[in-house]
Amino acid sequence: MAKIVAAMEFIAGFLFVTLLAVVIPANERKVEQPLPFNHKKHVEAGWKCINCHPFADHQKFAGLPQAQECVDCHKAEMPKYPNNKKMREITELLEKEYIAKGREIPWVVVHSVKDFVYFSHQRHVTLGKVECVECHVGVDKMTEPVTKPLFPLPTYPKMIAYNQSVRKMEWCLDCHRQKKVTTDCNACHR
Amino acid sequence: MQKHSVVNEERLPEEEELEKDILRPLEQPASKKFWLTCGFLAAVFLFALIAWTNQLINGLKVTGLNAPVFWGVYIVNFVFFIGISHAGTLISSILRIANVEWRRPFTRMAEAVTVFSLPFGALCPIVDMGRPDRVFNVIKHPHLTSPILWDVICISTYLTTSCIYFYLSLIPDIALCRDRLKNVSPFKKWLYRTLSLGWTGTEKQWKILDTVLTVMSVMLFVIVVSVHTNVSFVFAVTYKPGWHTTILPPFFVLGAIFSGIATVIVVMAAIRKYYGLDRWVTDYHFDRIAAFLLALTCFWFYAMFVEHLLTIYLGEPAEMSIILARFFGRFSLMFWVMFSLCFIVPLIVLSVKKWRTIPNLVIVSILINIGMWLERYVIIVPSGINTLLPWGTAKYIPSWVEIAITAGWFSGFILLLMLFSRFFPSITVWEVKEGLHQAAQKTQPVLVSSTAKENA
Amino acid sequence: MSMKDLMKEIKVNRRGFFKWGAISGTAATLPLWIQKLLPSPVGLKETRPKLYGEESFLPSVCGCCEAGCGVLVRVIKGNAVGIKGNPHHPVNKGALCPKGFTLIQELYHPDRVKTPLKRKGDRGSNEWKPISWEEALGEVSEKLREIRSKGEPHSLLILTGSTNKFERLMLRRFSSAFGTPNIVEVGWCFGQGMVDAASAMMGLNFNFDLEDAAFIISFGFDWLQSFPSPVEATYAYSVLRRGKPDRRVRIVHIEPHLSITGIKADEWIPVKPYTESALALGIAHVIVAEGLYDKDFVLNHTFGFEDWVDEKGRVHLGFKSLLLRDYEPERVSKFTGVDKETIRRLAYEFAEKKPSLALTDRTRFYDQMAVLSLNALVGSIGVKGGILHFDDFFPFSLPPCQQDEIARKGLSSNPITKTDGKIFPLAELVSEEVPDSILNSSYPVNAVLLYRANPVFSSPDLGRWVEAIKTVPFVVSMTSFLDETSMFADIILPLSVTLESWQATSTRTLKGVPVLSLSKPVVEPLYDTLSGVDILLRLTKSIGGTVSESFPWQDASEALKESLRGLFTSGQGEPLSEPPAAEEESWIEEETKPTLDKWFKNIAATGGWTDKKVAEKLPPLKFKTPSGKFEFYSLTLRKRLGEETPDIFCLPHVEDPEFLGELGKEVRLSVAPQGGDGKTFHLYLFVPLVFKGGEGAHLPYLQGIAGSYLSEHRWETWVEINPETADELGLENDEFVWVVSPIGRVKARVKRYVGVPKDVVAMPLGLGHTAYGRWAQYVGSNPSAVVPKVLDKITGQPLWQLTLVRIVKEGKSDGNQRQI
Amino acid sequence: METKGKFDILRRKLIALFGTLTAALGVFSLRRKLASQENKETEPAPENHESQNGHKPRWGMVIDLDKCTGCGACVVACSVENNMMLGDAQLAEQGRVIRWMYLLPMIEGEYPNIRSRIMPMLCQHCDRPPCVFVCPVSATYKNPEGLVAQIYPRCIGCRYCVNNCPYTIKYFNWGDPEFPQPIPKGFNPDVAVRYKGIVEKCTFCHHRLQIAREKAKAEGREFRPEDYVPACVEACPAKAIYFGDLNDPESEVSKLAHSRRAFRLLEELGTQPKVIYLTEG
Repeated sequence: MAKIVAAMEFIAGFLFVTLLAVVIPANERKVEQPLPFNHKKHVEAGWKCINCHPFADHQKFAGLPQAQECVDCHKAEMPKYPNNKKMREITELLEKEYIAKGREIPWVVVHSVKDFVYFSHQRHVTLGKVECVECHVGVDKMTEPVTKPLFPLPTYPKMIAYNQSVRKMEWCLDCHRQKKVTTDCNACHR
Repeated sequence: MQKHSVVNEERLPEEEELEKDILRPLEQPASKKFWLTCGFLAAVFLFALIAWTNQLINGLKVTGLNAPVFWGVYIVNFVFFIGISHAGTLISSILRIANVEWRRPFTRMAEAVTVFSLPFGALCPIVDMGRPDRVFNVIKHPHLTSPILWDVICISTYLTTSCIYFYLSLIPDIALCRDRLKNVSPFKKWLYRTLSLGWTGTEKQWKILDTVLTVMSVMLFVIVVSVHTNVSFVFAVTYKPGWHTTILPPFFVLGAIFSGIATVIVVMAAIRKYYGLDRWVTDYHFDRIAAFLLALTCFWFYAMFVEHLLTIYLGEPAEMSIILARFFGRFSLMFWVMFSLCFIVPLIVLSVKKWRTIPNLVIVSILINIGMWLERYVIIVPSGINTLLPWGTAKYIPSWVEIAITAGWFSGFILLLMLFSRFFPSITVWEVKEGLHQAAQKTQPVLVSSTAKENA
Repeated sequence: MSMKDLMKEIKVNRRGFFKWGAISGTAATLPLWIQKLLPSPVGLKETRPKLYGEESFLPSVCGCCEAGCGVLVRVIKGNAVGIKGNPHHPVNKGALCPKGFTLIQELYHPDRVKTPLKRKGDRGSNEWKPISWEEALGEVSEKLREIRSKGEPHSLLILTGSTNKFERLMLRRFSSAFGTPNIVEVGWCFGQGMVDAASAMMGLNFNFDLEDAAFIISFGFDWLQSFPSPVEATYAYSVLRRGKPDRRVRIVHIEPHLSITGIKADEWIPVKPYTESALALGIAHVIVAEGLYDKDFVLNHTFGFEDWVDEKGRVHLGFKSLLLRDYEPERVSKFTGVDKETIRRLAYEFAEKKPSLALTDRTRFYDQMAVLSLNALVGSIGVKGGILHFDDFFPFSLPPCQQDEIARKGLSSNPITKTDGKIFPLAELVSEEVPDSILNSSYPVNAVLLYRANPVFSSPDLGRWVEAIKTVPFVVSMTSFLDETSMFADIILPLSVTLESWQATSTRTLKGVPVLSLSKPVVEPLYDTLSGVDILLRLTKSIGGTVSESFPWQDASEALKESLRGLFTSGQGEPLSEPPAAEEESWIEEETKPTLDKWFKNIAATGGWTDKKVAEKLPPLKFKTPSGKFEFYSLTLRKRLGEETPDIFCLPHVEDPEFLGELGKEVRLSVAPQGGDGKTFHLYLFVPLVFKGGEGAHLPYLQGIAGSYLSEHRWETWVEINPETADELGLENDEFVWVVSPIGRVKARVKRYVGVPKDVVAMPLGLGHTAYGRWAQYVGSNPSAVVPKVLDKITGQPLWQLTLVRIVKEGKSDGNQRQI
Repeated sequence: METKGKFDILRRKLIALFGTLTAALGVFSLRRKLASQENKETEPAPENHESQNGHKPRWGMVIDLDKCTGCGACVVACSVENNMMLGDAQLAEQGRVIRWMYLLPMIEGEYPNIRSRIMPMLCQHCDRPPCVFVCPVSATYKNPEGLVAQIYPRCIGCRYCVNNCPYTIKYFNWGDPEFPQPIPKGFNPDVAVRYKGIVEKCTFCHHRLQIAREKAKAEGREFRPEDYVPACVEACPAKAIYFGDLNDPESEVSKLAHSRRAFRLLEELGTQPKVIYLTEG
């Protein structure tokens, strides 16, 4: 009797810790981006992702706009928003900080795959007909620049199933399975 | 059986002395020499850990391994440690089932050897891995056709089972310590109190323990065989000449038991000498176990002989290149040393009655262990060096890291044994008592009497 | 047992157990915890720059050897990240040899010279201080001006190594503008084919038309490894074997060691070193004696076959009678160790399978002659599948350069190395004579200008060079890597590598199609380097005077364009392929009014120019010789050597007392090493493809594949020894030995190799650098150090294969030898 | 009374325990259920290897030793394409230089009668790959098109596959490869740089396959086998290496594979290599 109790206690303790280990989500550090940027506003103003990320539909990478492009566009749009101070400030900032000095905006790459992964935006956006927000969830609602990878948070049990932070192969696989596209390792690993 | 008889029958005079003799070491503070040795061993072990850290940082380039010799000393140690771990379970389970009399004083240390060598055995492949941080992949993404996976399963099962087995058979003696040892450190007191699980030696408790032990003995026997079979599979299922032989599994099991028994003899002799237990571990016992060792020697030779004979008859070039390397080539020295240590010397020494003294026995056992280590080396490395396709000169010289880690593991193993002997009775008191009682009342075969008791 | 003590036990155990469970649980899930609690960094720690950019394939020209293969470089964001052959290029047809692929590695080599350097320590101490181009060029030009002002421009010595044709043109122009006749090409004679014999007997350059040959026999020419244009040779080989469905061409290889060519050939015939020509003449003997030779060709298009009478009425020995006199198979077979049945068999095979082709490398002059005349005997000259003779294709032409009085005077003074035409009649300047002439010539050498030249590595008996260079007051080296010779320089002018600079070179394919390979830089220069031509332009500017007037151009591309005006106006040929679509409009315009600029732009954009029409017609059987015919008896040589020279020296023969009798007293110069005793061996040297031209050791990807036929992927210099010999000497595989000759010794690793005769040991050239970047430095050893300087009497080319060496176990003493 | 109290303790204790247990079990079963669901979703196994007409390629290589001159262009091309470790004299001495492709000489006999051959050696991409059977973590596996792949982030570096490879053509990274700057600038961005402690091998340049497929799809055309050419094949000056689909009886490789000169290395082991050699002569 005593021993049974003891054994159960042991097991209980064991499971308790294990569960904790499984359930606690991994914490991800945020990065500092050089400039404020409001995705939400831009989307509301009727911009498509592809306008600023021009390579997304025909290249592996999505690409970012040059400071010059931002400024030109802002200048053009300025009249529409006479009382948008932020916009003006940023434009001026861009002009004297980057264009004048001829540097690129040092955005920190947040969404990146390891170099043993073959990932192509073209494949997903153009050929796969996947909406940007399907993967970059909620980016269209964001009022500040992306500071940590945006992926759909898995439901609670799934998180246990993955038993990992969300930026893992299982996440890709999950979608691939649902969409019935290849799940061969060789299709992405290289 | 009739352990419960211990409770109700009147105690024999020897029991008192037995308990005294065996519990003495646990009360007396250990000698300076003892602690110095411990310290030394610990130092070696720590150095091994440092060496391993170095390897973790720089990768396996710090070892002597290279292409095409991908496996070396680490894997040799792996096989060796798993090998000697077989002694304990063999003696205490099989011999217990068979109720062989002379096993009684050996069982405890035998099991200890098992329990302490296994972890080191299991550690070796992890040391050998390029990415030990990914060791859990084996469980997360198992691939059923791989012997390594089976190994992981077998060895972990084996480890847990034999730990439990060891612990269970330890309980009554811990209880004994708890009751008898009054003037020991509070830590020990606490230790005994907790571990004895409130053992009082009631008839019921004995019954439970008895059944559990019997059942587990049977289980363990199966596991023992499976474990080393699997270890051998790691080599036997490959395409490598020299590894791909049908006899390898039984050969490995045999060799394992062989070296295991040898180890037990050494350990036991040491304990007996150091703690002066001559009265309880008598020459008779050693004589018996020596005979057993002799039998194993012959079996080992048999397997050895068959393996090589068949290969030579086939005369398949790749295989032959290895045989030649072993017999006359660059491994000939090792091979013949190994052969004489494992077969010739033991055969001569053990088969002559008057040479079968304990010192001789110990020496022989040590030699056998060295020999068996070499045997594993001679099995594993030549096959690495002789590739199927022409290859430039391949060579393998273990680096200091490998040597350090090997030494560390061995000293760690010994260290654990020594400490154990400081904290727990190194002879299974109750089992010996049982023996005494049976001797006292000239028991007819035990099973019969016990069944009789059931009927009554 | 009573509930009481049960409870007691529970009390005892409870906390303990839960705790333990927790502990072991933590242990089991430790990795997880680590994962969870350590913050996982966003992004990655980069193993390499992440390249986000569109990729493009830009044409360039491989500068690794003379062949000038076209390459396409994959460029992303200004980084060269991939390379492949240019499929439109007639020379390499989209393939490349191993060296071609390492252009990228050369470009990104960590040990390149990154800025101009000035010597800090004393010579050879390898201590430098970086300086600006202004300083560097200023110093150099200042020095050169001084030399000119002293009125002795000829005291400037220019040593050129591997250059492309355009660079060579500019360098020669510089020398003549500056006024020095002393511009010498240094480098290995390996893998250039029988150029000297061709010039002496045909007065023309030539190509082996391998592809269409019906039978190929190579005399000591490891042509699969060291062909002037490796890719073409390799391709031709595949065609010979499997290209034509109906036939598989037999290939016979004659060499003292089983090289890769020997391995791939159908028959390998080992001979003693330097007896290949004897075998050739033996075969010729059979062909002539049994009347198998091509009567028509010999009669109509050759001179000196029969005995002949000169204008003075003196009767001269003809090739025929020489053969019949000296080279009957018995004698030859005794000399070469090849039995005479084999000789007969080869003779018949060679004569009957037409067109058959005999190859040899740039070995001794008379050996070349022997093999060339063998071709002539069977009429394999100027025919499909034989030897195609051409004049050089050299499309670059510039207006004559300005010369002032000083320059003219300098040019008129005779060059340092040669005094009269008697010695080395066929050579302009003999590079191997240079060090001796520097040390003791009629006038001092005040400055040396090295252009990618590394004689201290690539010539026999290196010591001489070191001494000589040290005596020169001022040494400038233009190079991309700090090589052995540059170690002794005062100023280093860093050159851009192939992919960073304009490339222009001209060749003919094996079929004789003229190809101009031309390309822009594909990437920006990584460091503060300039292309060779740009350096010359800036240098001349700062020298000023007529020198700068001769170089009026702003940069390399302009000069290049100018030099090609002639080709453009000739109107022949077309770009390698359709120019890229990007230039569509401009292309259409050009249809209407072609201009040099557009033409040049298109050529640069497509990687070159070619004129396919040439291939259709075979060259006419006209030769630029005094007799206008193919000369068995070289009148050119007779003219140079003088009337009274014995006929045999104008005819192919074996330079050996055995055949020369009295005349050949001091011909055979190989000398057994003094000091110590022991068996001596012929030292047979060869050059693996990857070390062609003495370069390549600095590129790790190339190191691995040298000597791949030995199943050793090791970076080291090895010495191949026949297993039986090795047993006699008690040598095991991979042990180190000293290879000892009279002038020095080198360490090498023993490779027991059945592919060498018992009396020969073979070693590869190309390793053993003492500088030249981290991957070359102190890897292997350089056999040149044990080869005494022995020059061919006619061409002045060093003779590599004449050394006799002893093999001494490492550690054993071997007399007092200079250790290399 | 006292006993009763103790009984309570005991009971509560037990209830608590069983509670935790069931909770735990619940969560885990949920997890299992989830997994099984995923499996259901995946049935039938999704394949985009097949082209519309349902033909699945089986990539194979033919090397014509009669054309090959052993120049080693394939070796270097492979190294450049796949960001191979550089190596140095010491590593070479230790046999730790990694080249996915190398030239394997076979020289037999005594001077001067020698039977010699030199053959380009690379992963044979067996149809019964020994390395795959023994990998404990499925880090190496044979994909539906017959490419034997190595998944670096999965590999635990036990070197079992290398031991079991009869051709000894898989390689282990004994240490981290050293790439002094600016060498990494020249890396091929399509290929991962390997790191210490993992096994690597020839991939038949399948990154080119990934790209070729996408390219074909983007151009809206059917993917053709000739879109996919490994670096060594592209490089060979003698055009001695052929690559293509062995399942397509019309393809050049399968024709050559059935020629009389065809043989495979260590065929007797039954590994069924997909690299076929053609003898000389």
